[in-house]
Amino acid sequence: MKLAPIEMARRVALDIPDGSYVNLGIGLPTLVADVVPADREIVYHSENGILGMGPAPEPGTGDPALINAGKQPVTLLPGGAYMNHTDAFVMMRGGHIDITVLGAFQVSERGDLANWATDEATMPPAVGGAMDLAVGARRVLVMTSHTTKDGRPKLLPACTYPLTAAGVVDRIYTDLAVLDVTDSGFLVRELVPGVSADELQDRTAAELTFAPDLVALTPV
Amino acid sequence: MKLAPIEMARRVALDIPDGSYVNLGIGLPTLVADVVPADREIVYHSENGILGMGPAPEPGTGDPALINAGKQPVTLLPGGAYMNHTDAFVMMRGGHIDITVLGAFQVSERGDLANWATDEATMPPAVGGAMDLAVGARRVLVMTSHTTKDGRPKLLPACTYPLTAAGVVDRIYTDLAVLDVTDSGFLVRELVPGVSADELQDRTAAELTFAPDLVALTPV
Amino acid sequence: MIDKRVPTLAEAVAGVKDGSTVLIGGFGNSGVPVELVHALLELGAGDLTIVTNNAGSGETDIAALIRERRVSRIVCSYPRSAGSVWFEKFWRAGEIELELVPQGTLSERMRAAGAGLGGFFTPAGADSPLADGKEVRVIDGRRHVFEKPLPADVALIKADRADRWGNIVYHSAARNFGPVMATAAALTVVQVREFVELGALDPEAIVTPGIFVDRVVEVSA
Amino acid sequence: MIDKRVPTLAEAVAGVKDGSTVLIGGFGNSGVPVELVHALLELGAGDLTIVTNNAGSGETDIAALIRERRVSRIVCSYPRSAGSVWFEKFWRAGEIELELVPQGTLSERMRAAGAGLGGFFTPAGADSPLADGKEVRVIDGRRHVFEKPLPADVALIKADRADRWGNIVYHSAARNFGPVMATAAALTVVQVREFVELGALDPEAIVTPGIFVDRVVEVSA
Repeated sequence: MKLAPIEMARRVALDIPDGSYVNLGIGLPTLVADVVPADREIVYHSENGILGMGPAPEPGTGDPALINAGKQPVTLLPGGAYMNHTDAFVMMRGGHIDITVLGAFQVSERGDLANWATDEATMPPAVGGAMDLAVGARRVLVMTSHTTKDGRPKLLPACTYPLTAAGVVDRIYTDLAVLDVTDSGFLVRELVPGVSADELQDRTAAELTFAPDLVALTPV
Repeated sequence: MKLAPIEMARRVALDIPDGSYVNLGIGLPTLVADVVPADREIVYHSENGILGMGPAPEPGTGDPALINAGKQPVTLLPGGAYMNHTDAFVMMRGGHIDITVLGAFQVSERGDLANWATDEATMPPAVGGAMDLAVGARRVLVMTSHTTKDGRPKLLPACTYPLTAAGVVDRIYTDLAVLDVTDSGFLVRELVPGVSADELQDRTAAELTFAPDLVALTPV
Repeated sequence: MIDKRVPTLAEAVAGVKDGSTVLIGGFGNSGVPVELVHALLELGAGDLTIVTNNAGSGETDIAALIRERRVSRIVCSYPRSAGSVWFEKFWRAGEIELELVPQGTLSERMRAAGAGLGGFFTPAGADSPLADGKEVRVIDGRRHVFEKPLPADVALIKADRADRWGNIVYHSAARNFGPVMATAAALTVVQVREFVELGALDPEAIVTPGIFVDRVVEVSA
Repeated sequence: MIDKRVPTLAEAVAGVKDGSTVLIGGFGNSGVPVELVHALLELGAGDLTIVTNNAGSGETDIAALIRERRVSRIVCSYPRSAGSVWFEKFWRAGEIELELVPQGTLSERMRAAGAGLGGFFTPAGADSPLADGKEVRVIDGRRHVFEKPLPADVALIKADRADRWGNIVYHSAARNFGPVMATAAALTVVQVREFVELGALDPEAIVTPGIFVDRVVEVSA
C-alpha cells in the first residue's frame, strides 16, 4: 500500500500553516494548492511575477497572459499583485517565501537536493528557478515517490546527480513515509500502514532512524 | 569681468540637447533648469525617486512630499513618474542619465572630481548621491567659480581633497571660462572678454592649453 | 486569515529591542515615519543602529531619538542639514558613531540584504577614502569596491494606503527608501494614511507586496 | 520634443547588427514580443546571442529565429519545453551554444548591467556544476558564486501601453522580464497594444520609465 499523489498532497497541505507565503514547484507539488484546508488563507507565489495566485480559471475564460511557473493558466486573488521577474526572485532568494514544495530526483541524508539534472546527456539541461527557491525559501519541503519508477532509491547517503543546493531540505513527503532531515540523517516521522520499518529501509539507500513517536501515515 | 551665476547657468543650458535626461546637482547647477531654451524638452531626474520633475509650485500650493534632492518643493510634469530610491540610482549609476551638472571644490586636469569633502574635520562628512552620479552619468559637467572665495585655484594638476570619482569630468563651466578635460589636460574653449590667457592661467593651478578656435564667452 | 493591521502605534513597534538595527524611511522631510519613530522613542529601546538617509533635523523624530541618547550608531549618506544640531553635537562629542555610505550604495546594500545576495561590486566610491579597508577590484577597466548586504531587525516606513495583507502604495516622492527597506528587515512596520479593503489596490500598481510587510498601522493626517 | 513612437515594426528593429546580443522578454507564451521577433527575422541579422528564459516552442518567434540559423548562442534558464524542437535539434548537432543560468541569476545579471554594478555574489547555483570555473566565496557561512553583469545590444519587449516619452505599463504576468531587460540594453524596443497621450499613465504606476526605452511601436491585438 502506498499513497496516491493526491493523498501525498493532502499530507503536505496539513503542514502549511494559515497565512503562509508558499511557492509550489512544477508537477506533483502543484496538487497541494487544491487540497489545503479551506479555513487557511495561503498566498501563493509564482516565479514569473505573481503573488496571490488563485486556481485555474473556468475553461474558456481567463487571461492568456496569466500563467504559473508550469505555464498553466491561473487567476489572481483579491490582494494579489504582479511584479517583475527580478522582484519575484528577491522574494525567493531573499528568504521571504515561508515554504516551498519541490519535486526531487534525489535527496541526501544531509539535505542536499538534486532536482534539475540527471546524468543523461541526450536532453539539453534546464534549471529554471529551482536553485533560487532551494537556497532561499525558509522551509524546503520535498514531495516525491520514495523510489524511482524502476525501484531505485531516491533517498541516499549522497546525491549522485548534480546538486540543486546543498543542505537545504527540511522534510520529505513520499508515497510511503514522512521523513525529517536531521543532523544525524533521515528521521522517519510517519510511515504508511502495512509497510514495515525494514521494508522502508530496503527502499532507502541512506540509513534511517525511526522516531520514537512514529505515526501511521494514513491517507486522508 | 566675470559671469554671474545665472549667466553661467545660461551657458551650461546651451549644451543640454533637446530630449536629454538630466540630473542637476544641489546649489548652483539647479539654476540651469530655469534657463534652458523653451523649445527643448528635458526630463529632469531627482535621486529621491522622481523622473520628469517640473519647476517649483506656486507658493501655498504643491505637494509637501514632492521635493527635489536639495529638499526644495517641486512639481511633476505630465509624463513624469515616481520610483523607489534603488531604481532612481539604477538610472544614475547605470549610465542612463545623459548629463549631470555638478558643483565642485576641485577638479584635476585628469578629470578627477572632488565635491563632497574638504580637509576640515569640524563638520561631519556627507556624501549623498554625488559619487553614484559622478561615476554613472554619461556626461559630467562641472559648474563652479574658477577660484575659491579667497582666490585659491580650483582647477589643479591633482585634487588635494578626497575624490568623489576619478577621471569622470568632461567639461567645466566657470565664471571665467569653459574648459574641456582632454587627454592632455585642460583645454580652454571659451574665455570671458577682458580676461587674458595669462590672467586665466594665473588663477589656475594646472597648466592650460588654449583652443586654436577659442571663443569669447559673452554673457547671454 | 491574514491580517497585518494593528490598532495602535505602540503595538506597531512592540518588541523592538535594545541594540536593534532600525531602518527609517524618508528623504529630508518627505516620507519620514514620524509617528512610528515617536512610538519607538516612547517604547524606550536604546543602543540602536539607525540606517536612514539623513541624520534628523530639529527636535522631532530621528533628531529626538538622538537627543534622548537612544542611538549609538548611524548609517547614512547625508547627515548634515540645516537643523541637524543634535546629530552634530553628539558626533563632535564622539558619542555617536557615523558610517557614511554613498546614497546609491546605501540603498543597494539594503536591496542585497532583501534579495539574499552576498554583496556586490560598485564603482561608486571606489576612488574615494570611503573605499579604505574594503576590497577593490578592477572590472572592465574600472575600479569597483565590494559592498556587503545591510540587513536590519526592523524597518519603519511611511506610506499612503495598505490592505490587510500588507500590500502598500506610496504617495509621490515619499516613496523613496520605503520599498527597499521593506525587503531588508526581519520586522517591517508601515504607517499609512488609510486602510483599504483587500482587492481595492490595483494589482498592477502595488509597490510593496504584503510579503515584505509584517504590521501596518493607520495614522490620520 | 521627445517622441519614441515609431510607425512600423521594421523601423522598431532597424539597425540591429549581425553578432548582436538580444534580450527577448517573455516566460512561456506570456509576454513574448512575437511581432518584434518576426521583424528581427525579416531584418535578417544573424550570429545572434539570444538571452531569454525559454528557447522557443513550435515554429514561431524564437523557434523561428533558431530554425532560420540566426542564433549562434542562447543564454537561458529553461530551454526545454514541449515544443522546443528546433532548439533541441540544433543543440544536439552542436550548432547552437547554450549557456544555462539559474532563472534568478539570469534576471539579476541583467539588473546588474542596467544598474551599473560590476557583479554580485549569489548562493543560487553555488553548490552545483553551474558554478564550475567561477569564483566561489563563503560569505556568512554559505557558499556564494560570483556572477557578472549581462548587458546587451538590444532588448525586445512586449507591454500594454506606452506614451511618447516611452513610459510603459504591462499586463498581468506578461510583465515578467520586461522591466529588467529594458534597463540592460543599449537599444530597448517595446511593442505595446496601445499608445496613450503623455500624462495618461498614472505616475505612481508606471513600471518602466521612459529613460530605459528607446523605441515604442503599436501592435494591435
